[in-house]
Parts: sequence; structure tokens; C-alpha cells
Amino acid sequence: MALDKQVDWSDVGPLFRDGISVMFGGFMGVGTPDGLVSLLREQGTKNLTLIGNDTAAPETGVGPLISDGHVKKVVVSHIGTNPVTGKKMIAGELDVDLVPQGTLAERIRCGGAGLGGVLTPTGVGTVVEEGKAKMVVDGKTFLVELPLRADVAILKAKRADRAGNLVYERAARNFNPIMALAADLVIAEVDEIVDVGEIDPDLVMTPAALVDKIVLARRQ
Amino acid sequence: MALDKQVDWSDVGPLFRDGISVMFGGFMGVGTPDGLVSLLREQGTKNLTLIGNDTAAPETGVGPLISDGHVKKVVVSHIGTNPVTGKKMIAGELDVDLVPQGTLAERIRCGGAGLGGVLTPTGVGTVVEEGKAKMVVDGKTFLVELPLRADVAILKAKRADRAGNLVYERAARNFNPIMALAADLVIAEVDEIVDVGEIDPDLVMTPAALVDKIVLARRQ
Amino acid sequence: MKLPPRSRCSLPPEGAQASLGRPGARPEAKEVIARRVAQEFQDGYVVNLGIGLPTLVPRYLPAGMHITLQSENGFLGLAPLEGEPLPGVVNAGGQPCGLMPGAAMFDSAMSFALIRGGHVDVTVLGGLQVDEEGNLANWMVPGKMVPGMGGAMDLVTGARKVIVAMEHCTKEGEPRILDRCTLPLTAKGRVAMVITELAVFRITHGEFVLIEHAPGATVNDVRAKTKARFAVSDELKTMNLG
Amino acid sequence: MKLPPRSRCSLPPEGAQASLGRPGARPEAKEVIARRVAQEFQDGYVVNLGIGLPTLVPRYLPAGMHITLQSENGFLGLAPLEGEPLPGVVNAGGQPCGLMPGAAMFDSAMSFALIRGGHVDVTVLGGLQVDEEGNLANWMVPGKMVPGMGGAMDLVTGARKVIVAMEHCTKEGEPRILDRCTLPLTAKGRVAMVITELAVFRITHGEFVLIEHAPGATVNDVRAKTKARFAVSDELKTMNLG
Repeated sequence: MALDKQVDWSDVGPLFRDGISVMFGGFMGVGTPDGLVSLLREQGTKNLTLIGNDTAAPETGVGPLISDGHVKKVVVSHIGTNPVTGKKMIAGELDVDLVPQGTLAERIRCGGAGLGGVLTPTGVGTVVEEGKAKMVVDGKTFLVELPLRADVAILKAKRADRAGNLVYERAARNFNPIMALAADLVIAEVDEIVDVGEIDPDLVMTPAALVDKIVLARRQ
Repeated sequence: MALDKQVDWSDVGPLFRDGISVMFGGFMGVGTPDGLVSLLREQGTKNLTLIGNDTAAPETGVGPLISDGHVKKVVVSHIGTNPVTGKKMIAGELDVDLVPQGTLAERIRCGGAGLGGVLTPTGVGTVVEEGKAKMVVDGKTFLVELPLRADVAILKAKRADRAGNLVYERAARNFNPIMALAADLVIAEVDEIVDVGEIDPDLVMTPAALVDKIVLARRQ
Repeated sequence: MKLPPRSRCSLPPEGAQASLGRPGARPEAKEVIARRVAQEFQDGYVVNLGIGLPTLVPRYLPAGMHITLQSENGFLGLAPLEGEPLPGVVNAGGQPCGLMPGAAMFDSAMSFALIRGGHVDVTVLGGLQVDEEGNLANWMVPGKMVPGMGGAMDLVTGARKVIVAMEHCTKEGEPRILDRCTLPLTAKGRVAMVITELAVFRITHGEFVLIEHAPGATVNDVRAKTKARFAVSDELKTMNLG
Repeated sequence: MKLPPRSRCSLPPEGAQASLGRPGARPEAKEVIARRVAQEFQDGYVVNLGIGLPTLVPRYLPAGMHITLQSENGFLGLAPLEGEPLPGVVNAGGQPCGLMPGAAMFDSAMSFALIRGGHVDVTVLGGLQVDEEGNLANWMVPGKMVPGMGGAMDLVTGARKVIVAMEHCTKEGEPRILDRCTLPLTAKGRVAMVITELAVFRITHGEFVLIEHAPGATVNDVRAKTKARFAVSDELKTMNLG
């Protein structure tokens, strides 16, 4: 608890290596850590696998990483708002794994919660069921969906204390809290860093124990 | 949202019928709605199935319901602190279904989240696995644990707005938020009721849409 | 938090499927459909609306009826934007919006626990095709459009009642209500109602039943534009759009 | 919120298993064990301590070492009670406790996501029996005591490192470290270390290895009181309890 997890931007770069899988918070770019995305671009990280809700737009959220060719694969629920994703997919330059949004959330949560998978009715009778185990419970058919984890999770929060307790703002919360559970290294970009003890324990949305590094967002 | 869900204590009684299953929030009685437990006792509700973390002590939490013979079955993770539970179990007067605490939480969450079950490593190689399906994922064995739901959930919160948004206090949160998802009728006993709009949307712990009735705790 | 330049996102998540094939839509058709859908709502309902036509429905609700809109990106209590955009207050299309008093925010796992767990009373979505088994296709056209399913599969699977609100035919005049969907499904057997500018169908126990038709239209008019077998309700009515 | 009269709860959730069979424990044995367990902690560790002996461990940590205690009833940052009890601030035994600055509260699903998901670095629990395969039995004695497993099965299954801290023998002098547990298991093959007042064992790759013995004790003394086969480490040491 007493550890100060704030690091400088220059300390973060070396944590990103070519070929890593990266979970990113955000929904249409809202709740995505723009500074960490820029850093991945600036230092030319290659062959990334991105896991998150959507690829936003070409210049929003993780869009620029895709436009600039840093990404080899995305695991997302939606690409329709970013025509570049679609073009690269069709050109064979980008592997796209589409996952229903609720299933994506549960798979990430499983990966972070030590669960081996979850039974969901979503996707039964559709192309989503291809290659998956099914189970019948009480006469109803479910797909067995497996856990997802990543090497690194990049999160965006409104406020952190120095120990790493996080508070998100409005709908910018979305996938951030569950991704904090599901990656080997968790880095949060935050708008404000306060002293330990300044956030009421009842209001913490991601506990410090899950967060490895915090970095202060650059003013834009 | 505009609906006022506050009811009088006299309105709550008729909602409890003999033979219903009741999920109760609380951990060793902390976070258990004592007024609703008393009401179940006072009106002599019979043959209850209780689902919750533990049976607390004979005079704490749901303990009195067990002592007074209102309960036919409990689904809990722990009974060791209430000798009456053990005695009644041995005497054949009470059916006790012991579930590991983390598995209990996930089963309730599944019941409330439309999931058909969850794969957990907890209990593999122990008596807990008896009668359950197993699945091997990435070489590791998991038990398939099935959803739990109840007819009624009785919750304890610190504060509610009139629409039913709930805020819990400290460790009194425990099982309350997931039970709010998993019962056909959700009744919350709260220490304070405020107007709609007085709770910051970011601080709501259980959304009003899950809560059917709120009742103001009697001062003790 | 500075808001990203979201106005450049022309198609919000569900927009792609909801608006596909309907560029030439006459405004009257949309209004007719939205007005009729509004009659299915009840006071206190929790509702999730797909992007496009479904978002028009609330404006036709009777005065005094309160519903709560669920937004799949993580909250209950979506409201129209009033005044300046607030940080993080955006709808599922990433567009700035407002919050009703009594709104509640949560993460994506909770959002879909609500959706999948039957805590959303009604979802209204656009469709590309619906068939007589209650199957819906609205998320992709192979070889043409693969936007991804976003939250649509979970919504159609989990909402208590699924209403498909769409124009009766494609802009080329092809029926969208078929004996069997030819496009990849969003979910199997989950559609409860189909509301178009021409007709209202209810699907119960696997039976596709015409319960209303547009003023001035006949059952034969409906048959001519519908490629599914359907029964005609004993209580067949004319759509009341007043 | 008025706190219920919790002082009457004699046995908190994990207390039953942790304290069972050890009523005649000499205080010195407990202290020796707690001191030795403390040496396994590292700065920044997230730790869950079973009730009873394990709760003594923090008092033997070196000055300046900070650990975070996880409490299965729903928080990180458990601290000793200082001053008056505060509403809802209770440990997993339901007893009033304190909160460290920087504590965080959450619900039971999140609490066990942390526990099962490997976010707890170490758990220290009492044991009834441990065997040479790293199996632990600490939650029931058929026909005698069926308190329920509480969170113990999840903790032993999910924590990164499981340390069993117990007296070497029962009060009747029977070994608790066996070739095969006879009591119902809490979890299979999950114990990494067993620390008693007489010996320290490490279990790696299914091998049970004696790495330390108490000052003044010999390997034969340990063998005499241990019913499991064990190897003796090349670097066998005397327990340092300074």
C-alpha cells in the first residue's frame, strides 16, 4: 500500500515489447488511455494483439495503432466504425476475431478471476458457436466460452491515489475494471494523482493491488 | 426512474409466502437486513430455503430464523459459528448444502447474469466435485457450477434514493449486489432514503432497475 | 478529460446494422414504425434501443410515462444531451448524451449481466431479415459488411422482449420477412414482435401471427410483401397511430 | 447502522478449522511458527490470513515492510481496530477491525475474483492434516465437525502461494503431516510450504523437502513426528527465529 506506483512516461516505454498482447479500456475511444496509445505508436511497437471493445475510428482510441500498422490481430466486438480495420482485414494484413460484447466481458473476467470459462446463451445457433463446446443446462443450450488474458492492460481512470486505487468517470469505466484483473502488467493513465487515503475505500473502483504502474495523463 | 419504490413495513409482509427461497445479504450478519429477518419471524413464514454466505450466530443475522424453525434448507458456505444449524442438521430437521464461498458468489452471479454456469478450479479433488460435470481447459480441470436464483432477495444498504439506487457501507456490501441480480423480487432495507438525483451516478452500487421495494430500517 | 473528436465517427456501433439497406427510407415510414413501437412500452420499463430508427421511439411515448434507457457501454438512465457535453457521458455510439436523475454507471461486465440476465424489459433493434421462426439477422452481410455484432447478440438473446423495428422491404423492394433468414443470424428464435410501416406481427410459441396492418392496407397487401407464412389473428386490427 | 452483538460469536468463519485440535497449544509454539512464517513475506505482498495463529504473523514483520491484508468478506487493507468500531468495518470473522489508508471495499464476487484469480500473493492457513502430495485437509472432521469450507477452498486453490502454519502434532501427539490425508480435502496439491514449531518443509514439483528444523532438533526428531516421506535439503538449516 505504501508503495508509490507513479512512474514517468519515460519509464513506461520499455515495458512495451514487440509482439505483446494488450488489453485496452474504452468504448469508442471513451475510457481509452490516449497517452499510452500514443506511446505505443511513437516507439514503433510492432505485431501487437489488441483486446478491447472496438477499434473506434481511424483517429480515435486505438484507431491510430491500426492505421499505422502496429497491430497484427484484434479481438473485439465491433469494427464497423473504423473503415481502416475492415480494409486491412480484407487485405489480409490484420487478423480480426469478433466476439459478442457480453461474451468478451465475461471472457476477460474469467481470465482475471481464475475461472476456466463461462456458459453463455449468446451466440447459440449463430456462427459464433463454431468450434466451441456446448452444454445443456436445464434444457437450455449454452456455449462454453474460454478465458482471455493479456500481457499488458492499459487503462484510463479519472483519479488514482499513489498506491494505485482507481476511480473512473461516468461511461469511461466500461472495460477498464475487468481488464485490471486480467493482465500480467497493469498500467493506468490517470488525470489526477492524490495521496493514499484521499479516496474513500467505498468509492474505489479498481483496488490498488491490481495496478502495477500509474502515469499522469499529459494535458492536451 | 420516477417510480417511488418506498413501501411501509406492513406492505412487505404479504410478499413473504411459505416455502419461498430467500437470498439474504450479509457476512456473519453484517450486511443482513435485520428488520426483514424479524418480519419473516414475526409473521411465522415457514419452510424457507435460505441462500447466503453463512448462518451467523443463533441471535445474529438469519440465525433466529433457524433457531425458531422457519427454515427447511440453507445453501451457505459456513455454519460453524451457529451451533444451532449444526444441531438441526444432525437431527435431520434442516437440510444444509455447503458451497465454497467463491463458488457461491459465482453461482448467484450466473443466476442473475443469464449465464448457464461457470468453470471453477475450486473443489476439484474434494467432496465438492461429487455429482458435478468436469471440463478440462488447457490441461487444467474445472468443475461446472450451475446458477442459483431465489424467489426473493432481502438486501441491506446504507442509503437508497426513492427509485431504488443503492449504496452499501464498507464490508456490509458483500453478497448484496450480486443477489440484487438473482431474485424475482428484490427488497432492500436501508438506513436512509434520499430523493432521486441525490446519489452521484458513479457511486451507485446497485442500480434502481434491479430493486423492486425499499423499506426504511427501524431505529434500534 | 478532453473529449475525442467523435463527430467524425459516422457510424456508431449498432448503427451499421440498424441503418443498412434503409438509406432511401421515407421519413413517414420511420415515424409510423416508431409511433407503433412506443405503444409496446409500459411505465417503469427498462429499455435498450438500437441506434437509428429505434432511438426515435421515446418521442412518441404518452406524457407521464417513464422508462429507463439502458446504454450498453455502461449505464442506466440515458437522456438527450442538454447543454455542454460532460466528460465520459456518452451513449453506445460514443456521442455525448445526458443522464436522467437517478442514473447509475457500471462496468461492461455488469452492463451485460443486466442485458443477458433479463433485466432489460424490451430491446428494439433494426433488422436486415427476420424469419418465421423468430430468427433475426442484423449484424453482417458476408462479403459486403462485417461490422461485428457489438452488443446485439447479447441483447437479442437476453432482453425479455425483442422487438424488431424495420421497414417492410429493402430499398430494392425485396421482402425482409422471410421463411428462413439467408444472412448470418444474430440470435435464434428470440424475436417476439416485428413492427413495420405496413404490419405488426407477433411471434408466440413459434407461430408468426399478423395482428395489425396499416390503415388502408389489406391482408393481401401484407402477403404480397412478406415471404414468411403467417397466421392472421382473429382480432386483426388496423394500426392505431393517433 | 448499529452493530449486532458480535462478541457472542465465539468462532469466526475460518476459526473453526484453524483452531481445531490445538486447544492445548503452548504459546511458544505459536510464536515460533508465526515468526518463521513472517520470513516468507515480501514488501508489497497481498496476503490473506486464516483466523487464529496466522493472524499473529504481521507482528513479526521487519520494520518498514508493508503488506496488504485481504479480507474475504470484501476488502483490501485490513488493519487492527483502533478506537471505536465503525459501521460495517469488520473482518472475515465479523469482528470490528480497522482499515489501512488506501483500503478498498468490494463485493463478494470481486473478493473471490481476487482470491481465485491469483491476485493474493500468499495465504497462510491452519491445517488439520497435510500430506506429501501437498494436499490439505482443514475444513471438516466427518461425524464431529462440519463447519463448512467458507472461503478456504477458494483461497487454497487460488492464492499464489499456500503456507500451512500449524503445530507439528495434534494434542494427542499424532502426526499431522501424513503420507495421505485421511480427512476430506480442502484442495489437492496446492500446499507450497508447511511451517511448524519443529520443521519447515517446501513442496515443489510434488516433492516434500525438509529445509529447516528447530534449534536443537535433529532430522531424526522430525522423522519421528512426521508420517510423510520427505527428502532432506542439501542446504538444510536451523530455523532462524532471531
